[in-house]
Amino acid sequence: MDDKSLIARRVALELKDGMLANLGIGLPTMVAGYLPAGVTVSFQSENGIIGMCPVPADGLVNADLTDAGGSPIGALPGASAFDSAFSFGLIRGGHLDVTVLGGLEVDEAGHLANWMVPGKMVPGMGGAMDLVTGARRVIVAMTHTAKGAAKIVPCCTLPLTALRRVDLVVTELAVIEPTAEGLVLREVAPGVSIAQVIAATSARLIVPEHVPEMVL
Amino acid sequence: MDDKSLIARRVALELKDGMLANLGIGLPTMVAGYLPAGVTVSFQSENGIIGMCPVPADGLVNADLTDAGGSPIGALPGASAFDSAFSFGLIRGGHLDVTVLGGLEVDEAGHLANWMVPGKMVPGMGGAMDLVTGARRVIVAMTHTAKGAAKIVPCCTLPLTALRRVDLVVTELAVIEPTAEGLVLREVAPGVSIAQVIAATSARLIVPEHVPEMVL
Amino acid sequence: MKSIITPAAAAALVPDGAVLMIGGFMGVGTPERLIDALVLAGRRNLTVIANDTARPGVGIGKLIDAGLVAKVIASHIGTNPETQRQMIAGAIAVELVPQGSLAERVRSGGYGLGGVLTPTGLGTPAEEGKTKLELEGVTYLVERALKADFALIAAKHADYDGNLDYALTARNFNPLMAMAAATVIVEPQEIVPVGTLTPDMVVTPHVLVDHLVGKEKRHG
Amino acid sequence: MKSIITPAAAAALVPDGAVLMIGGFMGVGTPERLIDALVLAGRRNLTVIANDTARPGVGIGKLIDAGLVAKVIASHIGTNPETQRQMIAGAIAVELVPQGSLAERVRSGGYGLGGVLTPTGLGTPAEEGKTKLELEGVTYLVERALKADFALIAAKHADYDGNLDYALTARNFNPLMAMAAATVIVEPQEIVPVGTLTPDMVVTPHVLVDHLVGKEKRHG
Repeated sequence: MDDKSLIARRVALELKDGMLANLGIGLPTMVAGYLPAGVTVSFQSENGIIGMCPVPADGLVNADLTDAGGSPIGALPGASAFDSAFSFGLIRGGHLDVTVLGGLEVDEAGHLANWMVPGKMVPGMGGAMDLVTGARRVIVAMTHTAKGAAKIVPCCTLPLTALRRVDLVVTELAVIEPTAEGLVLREVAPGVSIAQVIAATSARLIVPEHVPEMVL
Repeated sequence: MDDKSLIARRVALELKDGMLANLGIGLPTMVAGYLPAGVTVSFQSENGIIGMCPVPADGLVNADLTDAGGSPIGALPGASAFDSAFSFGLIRGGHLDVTVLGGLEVDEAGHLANWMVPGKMVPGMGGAMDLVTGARRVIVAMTHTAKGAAKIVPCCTLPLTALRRVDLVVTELAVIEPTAEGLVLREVAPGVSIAQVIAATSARLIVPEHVPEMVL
Repeated sequence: MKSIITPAAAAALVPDGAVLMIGGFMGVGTPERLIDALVLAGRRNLTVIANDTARPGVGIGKLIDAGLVAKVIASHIGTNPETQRQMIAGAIAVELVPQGSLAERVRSGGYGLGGVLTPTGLGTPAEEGKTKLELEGVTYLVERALKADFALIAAKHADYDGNLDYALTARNFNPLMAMAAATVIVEPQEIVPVGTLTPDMVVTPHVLVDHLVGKEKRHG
Repeated sequence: MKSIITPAAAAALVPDGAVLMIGGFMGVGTPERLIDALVLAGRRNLTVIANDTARPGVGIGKLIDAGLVAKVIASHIGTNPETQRQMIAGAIAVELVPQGSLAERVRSGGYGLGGVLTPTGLGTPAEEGKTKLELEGVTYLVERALKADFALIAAKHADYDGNLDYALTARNFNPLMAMAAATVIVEPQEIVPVGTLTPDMVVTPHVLVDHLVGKEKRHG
């Protein structure tokens, strides 16, 4: 299993039956493909729909039905469409059970930076700030390092996405839970040692006595 | 013609083709019955509809279709229904061309008091404050006096409905326009003298050289 | 599939002292069977957030009649002399809010906003106790978010999943309140199969709804 | 009956320097024929308020390509490298706003509100230059109302009177913008008889609409 699939598969276990979930573009979108059997989740796309699904077959593309990246999607029976203010009312108002987002940095306070690199990349925050501020649960799905540099750092050097402490960070090496006390190492990926995780992390990690291996 | 019919008929002349109008309960509601031929106005009821009309026939009462007083209404082809936030978005946002409301007092600043008498009547302001604050044009339709006491006064003694200067006051005696300079007597009712209007008004009236009689 | 419960079971969820948002405008769009069940259950000391208290014997008026309401936040109580009588007697605390501001306060609660800035109410008793803010030379009142423990909602249709639409002027505060309460209980006129409401027809998505109140079985 | 005009006639209403709200999300729900007409007319120095600038050659991206836009207020420009290039070159001023805050700012403009209080953006660059307000120990950013000279709207259906509905995710900012501009120009996919849209289906009432853009006549 490649790194991204492993991350997506592990994140998928966090989604529970009946939840409303919003998946960011890229790696987080892959999570929908790994839902455990018997778990039905409603997916929101912040451009205005609950009940999105992949386009079910060629020829069923509808120009008025896309995800937040502008790519064609389908809709399940029971789907609902709404305007952007309503969509972010769902997000900001705590009606979204979980959002899965990519990350550039997460720090010891559990702060996430995921939307700009000053002087290099200024794409705009889109819906990221509302999602991190308002979702009941924020899961960061990202590679543990970028070109060898740690992304889990003592203090974010990039502009934050929100002041809210995210709830879980899932990488190809570990599952880390930001808490009031700091970043707690909850799980290691199959075949990865605690020492390897610590070596790839510049933030201080709290390591409990027992750190189980990810069950996938 | 009785006083209320005269007032309603005169106010109706202020409604122009294509306008969106909101009529208060009571006397203002009568205005709809006196629209000049060829003038089509859309009527909003603030409980959530544009395109209201009287119930067209016995047996056509619908429990889900009432005016803001809870009385059954009908709806014309092209009507639209919406929630209370949207309804007051129309009102507050300047999309309502005109509102016609009753009044307890209007003063020289053009301020209206029409929703409470401290110690006696505290019904709540309902939509009145939003209507007076937000409508493009506010017309007060009321009897000139109450039990012989002037209702057009130097300064309102009752709590105001809004700080906004209303646009026109129509009574059974006169049409008065509040302006930055004060209350200007624009018209007198048929058979009513300027002196009679002044006698029934405790506010100072600005009387132009020529004050025409209402054309009804 | 949403849980379908009886009005009595719904009333049993509501404890004494609960804060309720109740849809409707002069009783139109008010969930009457839920109200009846609350009266029967005798839930006391309720706070009711609603546009109005209708009339005695109608809608929210029934809760007032039964003496179950300790506080009302509404835009209008003038059509219910019993509410006024209890207010004057000190049995009910009444907070009056301009109707448009009340709608925005409920919406803000459901949308995760702290509140809105409105010109409505400035220079009137409605501004008492409220913060003012000046932006570019214009003064606004800060109208703050409202939330509730329960929203009691009347809908036209609910599908099996709990998606809702509303009928004509029975819509009013219902969809706003469906966003703003911890538990949302809906009394639809009809429950219909999933797909009966198309995505563009749904006003309140099923994720906001906790319980649907079913019809009684009809015999004979 | 609403006036039916051509895209060219609509573009002729828009002066250089106008502030435009343009519906759409990555080009979905953007009135493409109106955009094409603006490009053809060469209207310059425009301010565009929109969710994003789509991609080069798509939707609002066409206005960017043509160098007609002086300022953009949007939540996202990352999908359009040309917008970023012009921004870095100093040819376009870009104000980035969190998407939910942008939606509320547009809505506030249309609803007569001064703005809203939101927690979104606190502690981030999005708070720069904005007022903060503390209510009951919680801090909010004040996000202020936006208004425009014109709203360019894409709808699914317009009836002859100008009542509108929208399709699926092509709804997005369109109904909000239809409230917030002095002049509202709508490009519907279809124009249908009055009554085709029932009162509960109408999302944007006709009173908000100034002009409908018709289809070209088809010959043969």
